[in-house]
Amino acid sequence: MNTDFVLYLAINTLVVIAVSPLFVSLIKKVKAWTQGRQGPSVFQTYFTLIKLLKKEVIYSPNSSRIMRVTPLVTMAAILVAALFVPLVFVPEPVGGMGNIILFMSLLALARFFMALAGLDAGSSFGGMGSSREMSISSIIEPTTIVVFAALAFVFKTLNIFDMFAISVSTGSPSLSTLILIGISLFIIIIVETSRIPVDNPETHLELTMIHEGMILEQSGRNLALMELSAAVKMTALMALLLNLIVPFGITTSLTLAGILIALILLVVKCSILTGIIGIFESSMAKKRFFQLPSLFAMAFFFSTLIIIIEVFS
Amino acid sequence: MIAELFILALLVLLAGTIFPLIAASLDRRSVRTISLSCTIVASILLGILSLVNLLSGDSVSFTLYQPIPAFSLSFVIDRLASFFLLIIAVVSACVALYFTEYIEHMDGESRRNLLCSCTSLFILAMVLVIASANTLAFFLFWELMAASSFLLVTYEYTHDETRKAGTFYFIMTQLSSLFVLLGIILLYTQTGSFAISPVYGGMTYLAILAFLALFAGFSIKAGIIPFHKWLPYAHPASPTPISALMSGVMLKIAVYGLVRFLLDVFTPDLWWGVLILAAGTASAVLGIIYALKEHDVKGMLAYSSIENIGIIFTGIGLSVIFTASNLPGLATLSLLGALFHSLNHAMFKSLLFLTAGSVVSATHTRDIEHMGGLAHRMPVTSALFFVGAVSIAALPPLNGFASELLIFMSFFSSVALVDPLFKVLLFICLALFALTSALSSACFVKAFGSIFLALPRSPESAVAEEVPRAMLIGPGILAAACILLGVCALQIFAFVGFAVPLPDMLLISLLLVSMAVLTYAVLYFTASREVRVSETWGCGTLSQQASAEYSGHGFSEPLDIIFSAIYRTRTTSERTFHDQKNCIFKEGTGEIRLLKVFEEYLYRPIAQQSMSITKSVSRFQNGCLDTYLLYVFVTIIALIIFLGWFA
Amino acid sequence: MILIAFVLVSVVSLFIIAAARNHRQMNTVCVAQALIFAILAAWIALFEQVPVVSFLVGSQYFFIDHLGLFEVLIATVIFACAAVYARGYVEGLLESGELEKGSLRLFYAAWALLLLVIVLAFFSDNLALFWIFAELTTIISAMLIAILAARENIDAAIKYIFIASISMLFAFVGFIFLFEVSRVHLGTGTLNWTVLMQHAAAFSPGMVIASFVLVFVGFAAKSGIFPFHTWLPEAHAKAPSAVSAILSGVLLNLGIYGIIRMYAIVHQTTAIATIAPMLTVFGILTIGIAALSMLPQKNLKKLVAFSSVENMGIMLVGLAISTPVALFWVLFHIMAHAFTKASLFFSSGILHRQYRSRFSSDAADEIKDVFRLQPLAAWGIILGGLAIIGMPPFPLFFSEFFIMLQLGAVSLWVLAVMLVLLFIAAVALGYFVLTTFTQVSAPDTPSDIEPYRTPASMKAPIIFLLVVLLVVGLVLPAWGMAFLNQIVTELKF
Amino acid sequence: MIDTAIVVGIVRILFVCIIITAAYIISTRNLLSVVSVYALQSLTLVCIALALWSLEGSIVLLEIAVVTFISKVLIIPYFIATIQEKIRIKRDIEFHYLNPTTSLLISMALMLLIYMALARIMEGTPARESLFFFGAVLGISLMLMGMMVTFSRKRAITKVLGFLSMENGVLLFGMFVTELPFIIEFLIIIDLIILVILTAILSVGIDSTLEDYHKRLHRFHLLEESEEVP
Repeated sequence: MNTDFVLYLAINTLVVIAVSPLFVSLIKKVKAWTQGRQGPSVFQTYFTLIKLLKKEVIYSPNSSRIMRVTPLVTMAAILVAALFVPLVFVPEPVGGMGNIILFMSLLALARFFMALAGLDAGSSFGGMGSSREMSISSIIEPTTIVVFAALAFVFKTLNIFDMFAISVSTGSPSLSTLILIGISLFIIIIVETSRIPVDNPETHLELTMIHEGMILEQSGRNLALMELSAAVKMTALMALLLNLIVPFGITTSLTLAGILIALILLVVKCSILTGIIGIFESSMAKKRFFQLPSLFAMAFFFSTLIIIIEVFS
Repeated sequence: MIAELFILALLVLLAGTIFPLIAASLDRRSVRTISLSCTIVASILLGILSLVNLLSGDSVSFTLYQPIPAFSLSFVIDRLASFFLLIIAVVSACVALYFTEYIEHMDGESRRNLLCSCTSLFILAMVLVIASANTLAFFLFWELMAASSFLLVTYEYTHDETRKAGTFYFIMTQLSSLFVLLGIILLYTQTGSFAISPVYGGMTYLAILAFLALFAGFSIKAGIIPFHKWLPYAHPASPTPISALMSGVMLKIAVYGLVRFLLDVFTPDLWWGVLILAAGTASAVLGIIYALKEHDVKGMLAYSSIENIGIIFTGIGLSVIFTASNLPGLATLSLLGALFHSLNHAMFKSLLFLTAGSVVSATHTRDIEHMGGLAHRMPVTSALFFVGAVSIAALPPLNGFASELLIFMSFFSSVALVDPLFKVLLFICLALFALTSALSSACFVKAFGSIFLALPRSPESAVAEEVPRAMLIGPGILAAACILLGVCALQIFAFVGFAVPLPDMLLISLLLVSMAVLTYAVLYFTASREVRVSETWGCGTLSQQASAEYSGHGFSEPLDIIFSAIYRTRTTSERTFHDQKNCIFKEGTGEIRLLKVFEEYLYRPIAQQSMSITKSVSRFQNGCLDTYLLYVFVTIIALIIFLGWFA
Repeated sequence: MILIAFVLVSVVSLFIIAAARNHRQMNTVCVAQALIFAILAAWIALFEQVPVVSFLVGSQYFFIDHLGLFEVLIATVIFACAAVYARGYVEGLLESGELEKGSLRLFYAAWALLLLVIVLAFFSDNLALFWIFAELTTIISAMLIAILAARENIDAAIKYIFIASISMLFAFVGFIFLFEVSRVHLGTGTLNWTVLMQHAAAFSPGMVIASFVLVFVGFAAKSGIFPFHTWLPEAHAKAPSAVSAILSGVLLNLGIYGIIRMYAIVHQTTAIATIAPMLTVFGILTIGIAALSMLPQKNLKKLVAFSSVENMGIMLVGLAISTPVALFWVLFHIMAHAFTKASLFFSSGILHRQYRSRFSSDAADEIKDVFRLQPLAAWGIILGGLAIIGMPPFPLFFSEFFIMLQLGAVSLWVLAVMLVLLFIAAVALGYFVLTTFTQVSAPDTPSDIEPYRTPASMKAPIIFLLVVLLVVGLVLPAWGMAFLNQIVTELKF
Repeated sequence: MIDTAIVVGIVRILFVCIIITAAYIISTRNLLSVVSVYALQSLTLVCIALALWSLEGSIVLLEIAVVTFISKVLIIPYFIATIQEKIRIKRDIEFHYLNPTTSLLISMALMLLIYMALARIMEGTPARESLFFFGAVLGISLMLMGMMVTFSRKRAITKVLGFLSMENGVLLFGMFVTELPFIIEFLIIIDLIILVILTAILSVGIDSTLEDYHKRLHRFHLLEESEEVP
């Protein structure tokens, strides 16, 4: 493990923590605009997090240690996962870091704990949230893996670092493949970050909530961790999409200027993407839960299409 | 040295078998403890010898006994055998340790001595199967294994459920033996010897038939769908440690058989691989889908075993495909994945069975709907179960993930395969495989959540108590193994001498831990440290009730509906009305029953068919002398005609 | 001269039985007789130069070769066990009034006579003489079946006698054919097996086939080959269990023994090409019918009896393979089957005593609490059952395995069918044990069944036989194997 | 010595007699007459044996004639007649599977069949030309006819007669193989007599009620310590 890599760890983690709340607020802002409202400040999420950190934590008497460790584990797992997606700087991969399956599994680890925490207090909403979350994540899994397989197929590597390096140095593969990968990854982002039409992050209306249902019991600093980890996860996934499709700006050498440029470019690219997500969300209604499989089937179709196109061309 | 150790271990196991038989009528704890201690000692010996042999990579062969020229009791302990011996050794040591305490809580007075004896015999048989150097010895011990495990399954023979399980198990086990026997005979016909050595002269139809027969035999024993039905019956019915042994080890013996014959005897074709892969994938997906629906904790674990065996078979299938496509590197990778998953499955499945057994003995029910809240009452057990659940859900950094990752990697590497159609097939299997691992994580969220979290849903669960120490140490060792095998996977492979493209899980784990520590530290210094334990918001309900909780059933409901095409349900309802035009509803009953597809469309029709055939055959024996004499008469006439025209 | 010893011992035993005052004495005589016979046979095996061909000077009616000796050894061991077993068993029959006191003397006289006749049959060189003794065994054993003066016993005995003797008449016609063949080739006709074996190679196949087929009809009926097996399940099920053990363990062997002797002659001619497929067909049909009849069987003794039929089928198929190895394992199978089956009948006899009122001839057995009431018998049935379905390390495993191995080289189809049928038979036994032995009365209600106090004399034979089987299966003693090889050589395979 | 041709002619006539008796046994319903016809059949056999003796001069045939006469013409018919009296069955009306006409037709077909089959088997062997062939055809036919009696009649006692008729078939066949040692023939007959007696006793049991059976067994002194049977 060289110093570059250690620096990478530090930079990536700090960057992702620093910028991700911004994008959460940005989406809200975009949605507010499309609805003709002014919306909260783009820094609202930061304020919320700080407020939450100052509050006390309340545990239900029924809850066990799962409830207590979940925020930490979730945060840790997602931060490590975020390390797998270089935001501004692509180092040489060390010890299998950047393995795309491991990335996916780390997200699954966080989800596993969250779902258990949802069940822990015994409230029916938490249970409902967990149940739906696990169901959705299960049926999106084939799509995700096929998209990843397609990526591996296109880039001839399993490692996200290498993929980025290839896309930076040699440019991306054919346009059609890119579009398809883009669409598939986009759907995955929507699902993984619990956005409309899969989930509605805004409401606490009982019948529609999934992700929010799971973390209903969380409070204070724990809630802050959960919120932050959700934001980090979104950022990491967005970065994965962006750095594959529009890789320009990301640096492979460790220079201050390069990193600063990359950071600015990242924020710009992500802001555009959040804009797209916001508009997408606003133009959609939340789907009924049991209509989701058909949405996923569509995603699966796209991802399989990539494979088929790649295989037969 | 290896041979001597091996024989010593056999003798110790034999002592463990015979001693309780001698003291059969003595209902003493000491008898059972001595017998189980023998098992533990033998397991340790086996563990040592297999580790030594695994590392050195030698192939030790020796003949114990040769009564007739055609048949010798000879053994070979090579790397593959040592690997499986290691599985047996670890699992059986832990199980036996657990058993020493568990058995004292069981019914059956002095019958328990026999149970100990049979357990020892069972382990002995498995060890011998693994070490057998020729097919005849292999089959002989295979049968011994079948017989002893049958006796173990039917231990609580007075229950209806056990009777059914026993019947299923007996039939399927016999069927498996039949196929293995057929395979061995066909092999002998082809090669003229019992040696487990390559078949020369190409894959003739005899060799292909032999492979198919062996594959069927091993599939039945391993519980590959559609031969899986015995598993979800036998596992719940047998005593828990036995389920742990059967699921953790016995299924692996079938895997061993398949691997051994594929590697050492046959030169497989591509379609063999496809066959194995298809069987594996189908079992994996269907197994976990059925597991989700199961509310009997041991039944659920049984279905999950089917899933995991499916995963192992997937790995083997891939390996065969790669071998046939002349890609030895990838073949090794996927085979390593399959073998590593066998080891891991043995660890976490035994762990889960043992802890589930503790839970069952504490709550006196196997229905997870009647558990709940046990995390408070059985903290250690719940922690151990949790480790198992994380492992089996294939989450990093534990061992289940490591082995599934290997198989995933070999799937991803199928890029190197030539035939495009084949790639598509592999990608479909990959998608299903991913579905499997995601569903298994849902399944174990449900299991852990329903068993250990929230409020107790039955009075027994509310007063459950932590189990004695021996019942914690055994699973504890397994849990430690799960963690170790996961975290240090790369290092272990390197140590044994395989370079696998696994990520460094040690690094990842360190990162995870340090991230958690950092987060904690940051929070500690920045955030409020106030903590209050109090009633939380319940969406308007005043106080929480166990009956209002999300049950296991409710948890899997969304998936039920999504996979309703696979869960065939039958809805029946009866309604009565007050008026004649059926407008005013009076009362009614309704039932939604889950159809057991394989049982109702495959097993039962076959059973009914064969029963009706036997009925008509028994009519032959009608008890009337005249009829019998008529048979004789007709036969003699027929024979005379035969004489006249065919002599 | 040794033969005279056999006869003398039997005559003395008969006299003592006639003079004996009570059951014990008669039983002791029978045990002693069987033991003396066993010792004599062992003595011949160890110290005499086998084959011995010097009896009844001039016309060589008797001789002793390894095959005969082998069968005699099996027979005497089983007789000894059965006689020991009968000590307790017949006592029970007397107590319950199933056997009348008056019939007791007849029972033991027939018993002693049966052993003698069987031994003489196995030592007959002349095939016609062998036929006569075989007929006599039918008569005497039918008496033993009918001795329980119940209508169903008489019925079973009549079926046995009719089917067996009618078929045996055909066998005699077959011998006449054989005689004619030998007369054509040797000038003077003979039925001496040793002489026939010497010249068999020259016999004309057509006549040999005719003679074999007819002889086969007779001995198939004796050994319960389909479709002549119909008497067997009923007779074996109705007979007192001690007698069932003999019927299954010894008398069926007599039939197969006859077929083997005859087959050895045919084997040397070209007729074998016709005969072997015929035997295979009969064998497979036998296994099939037996296995399929076993499946719905609810009556323990009938089940065990059908299992005998099945095993006879296996032997026939093994014989039809007509390789030395196959023959070797057929012989092994004969031995293993005899011991296993005897122990099974002994065990079911205990259960029969226990649940006497609940066993009916045709309806399902009502067995309850069997492990509490009769643990030994239950385990005897379970272990015996495992042995009979060919589970290692019981010896039947080896014989079935090697027979099927040899079969694999002949015909895969037959092998596949046979495997399936054996599977069905195994399932039938397992299913029976699982459904009946697991019945227990509810824990709070007191059982209405009086425990039957099984005398030690009924337990000892079961344990003895199972131990012998286990030892044989585990050790496969070399001298035994050599002995069997000797037989194979003598049969010119 | 009588002229060979005449003897052969006589033997032919006797063969026809035997077939006729067999046919009668198959078709009649009257039990008592079955017994006497059986005796007649056996007597015909004795005659054939004597005729063959006169033809071949073999002493064995003479011995056989004597033994057959004593056992089959005298003892067995007498014994069966006695039993029939005891169980008071005069008629055996019920037929199984075959009625008399069919059985007669079938037996004719059988004879033809056996002739053809044996002819093919013995094709080219010296046996084809000899009396052996003739005896074989007739003997086996007689056996099969007797066998038809055994399974088409309901009463066990009639079955016994059918069996005896079969045995006559064997004897008939055996007489053409004169070299078969007399001791064998003798033992066979002894054997069969025991068989018949036992079967007859058992038949009594099956053809009557159980109590009657016990009583009768006592009357025959087959049970030693006679006990009162309620």
